[in-house]
Parts: sequence; C-alpha cells; structure tokens
Amino acid sequence: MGGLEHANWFMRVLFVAMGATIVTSVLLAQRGRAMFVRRIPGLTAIEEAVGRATEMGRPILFSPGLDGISIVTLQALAILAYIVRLAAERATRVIVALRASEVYPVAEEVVREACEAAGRPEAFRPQDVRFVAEEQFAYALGTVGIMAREQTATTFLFGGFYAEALILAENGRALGALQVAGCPDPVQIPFFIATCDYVVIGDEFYAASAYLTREPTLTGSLVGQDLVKAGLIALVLAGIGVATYLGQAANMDHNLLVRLLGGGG
Amino acid sequence: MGRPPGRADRSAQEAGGGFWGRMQGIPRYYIHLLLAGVVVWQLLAPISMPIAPSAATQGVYDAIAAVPDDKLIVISADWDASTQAETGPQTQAIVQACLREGKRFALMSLGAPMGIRLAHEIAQEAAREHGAEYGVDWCNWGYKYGYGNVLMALAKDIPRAVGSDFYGTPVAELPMMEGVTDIRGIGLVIEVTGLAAITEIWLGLIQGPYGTPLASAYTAVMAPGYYPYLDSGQMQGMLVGAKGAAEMEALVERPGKAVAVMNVQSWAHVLIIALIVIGNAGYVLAGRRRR
Amino acid sequence: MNPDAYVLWAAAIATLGVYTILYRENPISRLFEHIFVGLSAGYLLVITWTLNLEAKWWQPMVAERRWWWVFAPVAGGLFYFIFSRRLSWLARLVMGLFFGAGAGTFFRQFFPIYAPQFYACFKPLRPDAELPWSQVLLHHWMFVIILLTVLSYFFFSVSHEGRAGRALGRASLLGRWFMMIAFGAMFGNTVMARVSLFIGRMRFLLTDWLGSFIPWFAGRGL
Amino acid sequence: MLRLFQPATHQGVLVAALAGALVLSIALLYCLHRFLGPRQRRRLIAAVTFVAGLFYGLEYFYPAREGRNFLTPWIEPVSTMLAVIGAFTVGLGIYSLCQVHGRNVAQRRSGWHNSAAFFGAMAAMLVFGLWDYYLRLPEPQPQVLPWPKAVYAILFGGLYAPLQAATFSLLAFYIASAAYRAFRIRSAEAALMMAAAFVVMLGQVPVGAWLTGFIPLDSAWAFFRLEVLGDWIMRWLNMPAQRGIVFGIAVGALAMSLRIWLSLERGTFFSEGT
Repeated sequence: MGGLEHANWFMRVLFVAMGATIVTSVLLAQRGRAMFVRRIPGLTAIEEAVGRATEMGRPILFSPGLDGISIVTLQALAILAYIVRLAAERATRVIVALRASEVYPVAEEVVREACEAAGRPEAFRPQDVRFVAEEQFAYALGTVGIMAREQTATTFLFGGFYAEALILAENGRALGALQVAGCPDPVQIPFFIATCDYVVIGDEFYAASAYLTREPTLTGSLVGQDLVKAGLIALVLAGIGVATYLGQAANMDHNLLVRLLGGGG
Repeated sequence: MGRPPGRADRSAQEAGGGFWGRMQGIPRYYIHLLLAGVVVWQLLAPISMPIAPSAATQGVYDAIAAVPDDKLIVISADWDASTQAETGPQTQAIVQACLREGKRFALMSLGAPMGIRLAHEIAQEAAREHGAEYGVDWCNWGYKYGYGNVLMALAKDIPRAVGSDFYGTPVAELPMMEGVTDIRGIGLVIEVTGLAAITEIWLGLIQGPYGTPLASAYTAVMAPGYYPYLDSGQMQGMLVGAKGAAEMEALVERPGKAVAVMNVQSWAHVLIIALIVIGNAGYVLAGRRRR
Repeated sequence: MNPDAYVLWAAAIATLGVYTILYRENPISRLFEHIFVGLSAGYLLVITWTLNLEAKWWQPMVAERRWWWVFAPVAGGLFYFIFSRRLSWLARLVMGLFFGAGAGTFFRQFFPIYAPQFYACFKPLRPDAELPWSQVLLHHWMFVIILLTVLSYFFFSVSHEGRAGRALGRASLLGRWFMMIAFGAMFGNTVMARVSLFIGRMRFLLTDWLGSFIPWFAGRGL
Repeated sequence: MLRLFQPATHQGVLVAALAGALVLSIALLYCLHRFLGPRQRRRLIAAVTFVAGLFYGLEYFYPAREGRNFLTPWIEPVSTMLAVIGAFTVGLGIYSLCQVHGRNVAQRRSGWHNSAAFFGAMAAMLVFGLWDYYLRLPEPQPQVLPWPKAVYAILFGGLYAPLQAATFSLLAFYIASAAYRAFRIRSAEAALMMAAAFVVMLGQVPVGAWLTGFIPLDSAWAFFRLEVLGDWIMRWLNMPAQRGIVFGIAVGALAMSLRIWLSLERGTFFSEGT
C-alpha cells in the first residue's frame, strides 16, 4: 500500500481533469447552453407529496439525517429549500427534525429564506426547525414522537441515514404518511424501498437540486458529472483490459493502473 | 427511482376481503408479537432445528481429524472481548473438536494480548470435561509480540521462539513438546480472529513456504473477504461467525451457546419467511378471486 | 450506596417502556421518549465540555496560557447571529468556513476512499491456470456486466430516445434490476444482525432481570 | 506576526491578552459589519469558503516529501480549532429544545408533564454527569460508591444505555414487518428483490444449509446449496451493484463539493440574500 496519504501525480492530473470538466460545463450552462436532464420519477413525487399534506391540512416532516455539516447534508438542505418553498406557497407547515447542532443555524436560515423566496415570509415559524437529540436512537425516538403528535401527512427523509432509517420510516408508514426518501449510501436503501412510497437512490440524490430547480448552473454540473462518469468507465475498461492481458496472478502487482491509483504490492 | 415495489396493502380492505385478503394485511403489531413470542419461546424452551454443517465448517473439522498423531495443532486466538460473542464460541467448538479427535493443541496469540486469557479459560474448561491434562494434551504458549518475526522464528526453532508458556514455564519442559522442534512438528494452524491482516501473515510466512495446513474462524463481518483463500485451497476450512460456531458444536455433538442462538435465529428467519410466503399467497389468491 | 439493584430495575422498566411503542405511540412510550431525549441533551452538554471544550479549549487557553484560543468562542458565537435579521450575514461567514472545510475534506478523502474500490474492479476476463472458466463467468464477467449496467442507470443528461438512447435505456433497466437484487440481498443479510439485538435484550430481561427474583429463569442458562 | 502567538508568560499577561483579543475581534467584526456593502460581504464569505476548502484540499494534493508538505503540520491544529468552534453551537440545539418544551410547560399544554420530565432528565444528567467527572476516584473503585456516582450509574446504566439498546433492538421487529409488507411479487423488480432476500436469509441460518444439504458438496450442483448461492449473491451480484452506486455518488459529491467550494451553488439560500 502507500501512496494514499498524499496524492501522486496521476491522482493530481485525474482530479484536475474531473474538476475542470465539471466547472467548464457549469460555465457553459451559465452562458446559456441548453442542457437536457432526463426524468427522475422519485423526485417528481416531491410535489405530489407536498400536495397531499396541503390537501389533508397537516404538516410535513423533513429529516436531513445524522451527518453534521457535510456535502451530503448540504445537498439535503438544498432539497429542503425546494420543499419549503413549495409548502410555503400552499400554506403548509414543514417541521425539520435535526440531529447535529451545527446544522441547526444553517437549516433555520434555509427555511427562513425559502419562505421569503416563496413570497410568504410570515410562513416561517422558528419553532418548526427543531433540534431533537444528538444521540442516534434518542433522535429516532424523538422524531417518531414528533410524527405521532403532529400527525404529519408526509415524511421526507433526505440525507445521511444509518440504522435509525428503518425506525423512522416504518413508524411514518404506520401513521399512514406518504414518504419520500433519498440517501446516497446504498446500505439503508433496501429499508427505504420496503417502507417508503418513493425512493431516490445513489447519485439521484445529488442530481436532485438540478432536476428540481432547473437552474442552469446545476444542470450544467449534471452534464459535467456524466462526462466524468463516462471517463471513469473508460478507465475501468482499460484496467480490465490490462488485467485480462496479465492474468489473475500477475494482475494486482503488475497492473500499471492499479499502481497509479495507489494499490499493488 | 420511481414507485418502489411496496405501496398498497395499507389495510386489508384495499386488498379485497376474504381470508386471503386479510392475510395480506396482518396488522403489524401481530407480526411484532409473533416475533417476540418466537424468540422468547425458543430461548426458554428450545426446539432444536437441524444444523447441517456447511462445506467450510466441515473443512475445519476434517483438517483437525487429519492431523497425524505425532504433530501438534496450533490455535492462534487473536481475539478479545470486543468480538467475544462470535469468536468465543468458535474457539470453544474448535478446542472441543481437537479434544474429541484426541489431538494435542497449543494456544497462542499474535495480536490480542488481552484475549489470550479468555481463550485459556475456555480451553481449561473443555480440558477438564475431557479429562485432558495441561502440558500433556494441551498447552498455552501465551501472547507473543512481534507478528511476522515471531512466525519466522517459530518455523525454525519452536522452543526458542516461544520461550515460556502462559504460566512462565519454558515450553521445552512440557511433556507434549517432546520431539516438536520446528515447523515440521506442527500439523495444522487454526487462526481464530476478529482482527484483520493476521491471517495474511500466517499465509505468507507459514502456509506458503512450508505447506502447513491452515484453517480459520472469522466474525461474520470479516469472513467474506477471506473466501478467495478457501477457493484457492490455501485454507482447509473456515468458521463463519456464530453460524460456523454452531455448526462446529453440532459436529462435535456438544451443542452450546452458539447452537442456542442459531436455533433462535433459525426460528426467527423461518417466521419471517413464512410471513412473506403467506403475504404472497394472499396476494396471488385474493387477486385471482377478483378476476 | 450500591446502585446495582436500581440500575437493573430501571433498565428493565425502560426497556419495556420503549417496547410499548411496538403496539403504537402511547403515553408510556412518550414519557420514555422525553426522558431519553432529556438524558441525551444533558449527556451532550457533559461530553461537549469534558471531551471537547475542557480538553481542547479551556486547558490550552487557561492552563497553558495560549491566549489566542479566545478567538474560538468569538467565531463559534457568530453562529448565534442567525437569530438577528441584520447580523445574520456574520453567521454565514462562519458557516462558509465550515462549508469550505466540508468540501476540502471531501477532496482529500476522494482517492483514499474510492481508489481502492476502483482498482478492485480490474478483473481479468479470461481463464488461466489460477482462474477456472467457471469463476471467470460466474464471478468476473458477472461483476463487470453489473457494474456497467448499474453505472448506466446514473446517466441523467442523456435522453432514452433514439437508437443509442434506447440501448442506454435498456442497459439502465437491467441495471435497475441488478440493483433490486442487491437491495434484496442486503435486506436479507441484515435480518440476522437485527434479530441478534433483540435476543440480547431478551437475555437481559429473562436472565438478569426476571432471573434476579424468579430463579427458574436464571437457571435456563441463556 | 507569528511571534505574537506565544503563550502568555504569567497570569496577568494572559488576562490582558484575552481581554485585548476579545475587544480586538469584536471591533473587527463591528468594522466588517459597518463598512462592508452586501456585495463585499458576499465576496468575503466566498473567500472564506474558498480558503478553507483550499487548505484541506491542497494539503493532500501538494507534493509531499516523506508524507509531509508545508501544510501538513497545520492540519491537526486547524481541525481541532474547527471542532472547538463547532462545539460552541451546542447551545443552539439546547436552546431549540428548551424553547419547544419550555413553551409546553409554561402554557400547560396537553402532555406538558412529558416536557417537565425532559427538563428533569436533562438537568439530572448534566449535574450528575459533571459531578461524576470531577469526582475522580482512584482505581480500583470502592465497593460502596459515593452517592453522586451511584445516581450517575443509575442515570447512565439504568436509563440512558438501556433506552439506547432497546430502541436499537426495535429494528428486529421493524425488519420483520417491513419484510412481510414489502416483499410481494407485484412486479418483476419486487420479485427479484424478494428472491434475493429469500436466498440470502436462508443461506445465513443452519436451517437453510439443512434444506439443500442433500446436494453433495463436491458435485457440480454444489453451487445451488443455499449457503453457497447466498454467498455468491452477496459477493458477485450485490457487491458490483453497490460499487456502481458508489461511483455515481463519488462523482455527484465531487461536483457538489466543487460548487460549494467555488460558491457556484445555486438555489434558495446558496445564492440569494446577502
């Protein structure tokens, strides 16, 4: 092993190439280049889910998962902003249940601004952005309590979830809520599929804000991401080619691509 | 991803009436009650489920049975309290198998200074049961610091590399060590571990160079990573988590803790599978009636 | 004072109290929920002080006289400006610091996390002395096909129309199916771990608690 | 400049330095607030974000000799500093909790006694937790504990830990009811999911091995023994699918990180306002 504590030249080049591809495609989109995004059904369902809460006159519950301020949480909050905007237009409450106190101020600001952006600053209720508990299962139990007492009609679970995912989703389901969930980590997805009405898996989570807002910057980024993925697939195919040529025994030690990525003997 | 499989069956009404319709919408607290009932019942009054050893477990037992009488088995107990729930019963079952087959064994530890005492107690109890004597039928070389260095020395000169045993007696003075001077005196190494990367040392320094057979026992989380060695024949067998321990207990016909837990697990799994089958039967049959 | 008996009874009552939620949310489960949330809030304050602030901030600042640690509460205090309309931009300033650190942390984790998974995909696709054809087909070819079809599902900017688009659409449908198999497998693989948690709790209730006053339970040897 | 950052020589200097630094930083913040227009504020925030990200990223990517470069020594102190700054937000979470439950108690809303229990539990844990921490006893601990330690033992071992374990173990029940409900052969996808779950579940328990135990281990059909098949599904169907998902996530998260770092992110909160 070795070579992973700091980058080697190959990683530097690869990283810059990936970053440049994404940023270039963002800049092109900002300059007005039209970009296509295919339909992502789980995300289309968000509007339906908000509508259901409005119809029933009951609040919505949103959980951004357990993570502190991380990339996953920031993406979850971007989805929250969209949901609050929709809900504020329809005078529906969104209760945000939080686990990390450093996320609390960010979430509060996101909700307040989304209400303002919807033209309804009075819809912002500070007491609906709630810190529940730091401990994983206290958070789960507390959030289930909020669902039951507030009779939430819709549950949104977007963010970094772990074992508590099934506790939240199974109880939400027992209360008859319509549930939409999304988590980049595949481990909890099976349990979301078993308990939620719509599930956003893997990278769809990161495509969400682009898909929902159609903001050129974000759709541009999505196109850039696809190009990067295509590049990585080409690299995998090249690696497989070399491995096939070398054969099983020699592969890990002599495959140049493995060594460039910090592996091998 | 769109609507996943799983919406509907909010209630039995949605699924249509009738017996099979109701079977599709069993309220969840009945399911919870059933599960709790099965677990408590099986803990208090177990009805044993059949345990058929897997190939990997059978491999460990066969490897123990195949050790020539003039050679030792080395059990490397590289685990401590953190993985005791799985590795403890595994060690116990392996020790039982050695005693049952009348093989002499030596405990040692490369990676767990705190764990060797736990393994020692397990071996002591099993030895008492079989009337086996310390120093004659089994011994404990203790924790040896140095990983690969220990093994390289061990291969050349066991009494020197090991030095003194768990009690501080020089191992050369133990009756069972007579004639066991180097790696040729060892007929099998069994690595029981919850720690990564120790198996690789045994493979690289003992099994590879000298062809000494190797078997192992891992926690369920670790096991999948070691299957390739089983496939390639570098390992004779492997115990996987509590399941492997239970299978081994069944092979030595001494059902213990692992069998008890796996018995409860078996019943719980059977219950869940039965529930899935009933739900699907309801779905198919109620649907047919409506058409 | 020896608290063992109180600990045992409190633990048993708390465990049973939580289990009432299995029927439905009710006054008892609600009480224990609030106690749990309260304890966890108190515990959060305790460990924030004892593990974090006292050791990493107070001690260096006061005992070691590193006076510049006084800037930490000032920066942390900026978060509290979130409640003020006029000053909330200052809260954003310190949030920006954390956002940037979050992004930078991801940059440095990118290769250490993903590179090993990446080169582990380089599997030989022809049999040789060490690799019988059955393994090449059942393991390596399977691996590569699933990897590629699943990846094809995550292309969002390509339309599933036109000849190439339809091919991609078919591949991504296949990828979805493979993902469903994977999710089912993960589900099945988790059941045992979850049931174990309950077995552990039941052992506590039956042997430790009931067994403490009904010897029959203690004698079951669980 | 760096010479200024030396530990104070004695207590008096320390107090003066603390007070001075406090006044100075407040003055700085006041000036920033007073003299920066909305656009400059945005630029300042973007600059802070960029520098913070650059620091962590550059340390990894900048050429290193023997595992170190000019930024490496700073990683640990800066991370500690951020952890400490973040720890000060703990008050925000507690404030939010107290606000919700305080209102319940003050207005005697239905279930206010639960909120009172919340306050009681929090206060008890805070008081006895700190008391226990500062009541350092020599090892081994005495047989009879002083009463504050005993109370803490009840709070932690009798309530906190068992509540945690009991809540975690609820998953055993929820996984059973979720399996019953979700695994229906409603569509091809649901059927595939169910089949995989079935085989893997059976492969894990002895009863599965018993069911297909009639297949000889050394025959060509051994592959279809449930424990072998289950293992094959986990390793050669599940693993590559997870890899595929993970690669997608890696790229998605990379793009998100880049947008945050360069302040390119758009949408409510991330672009509008000051």
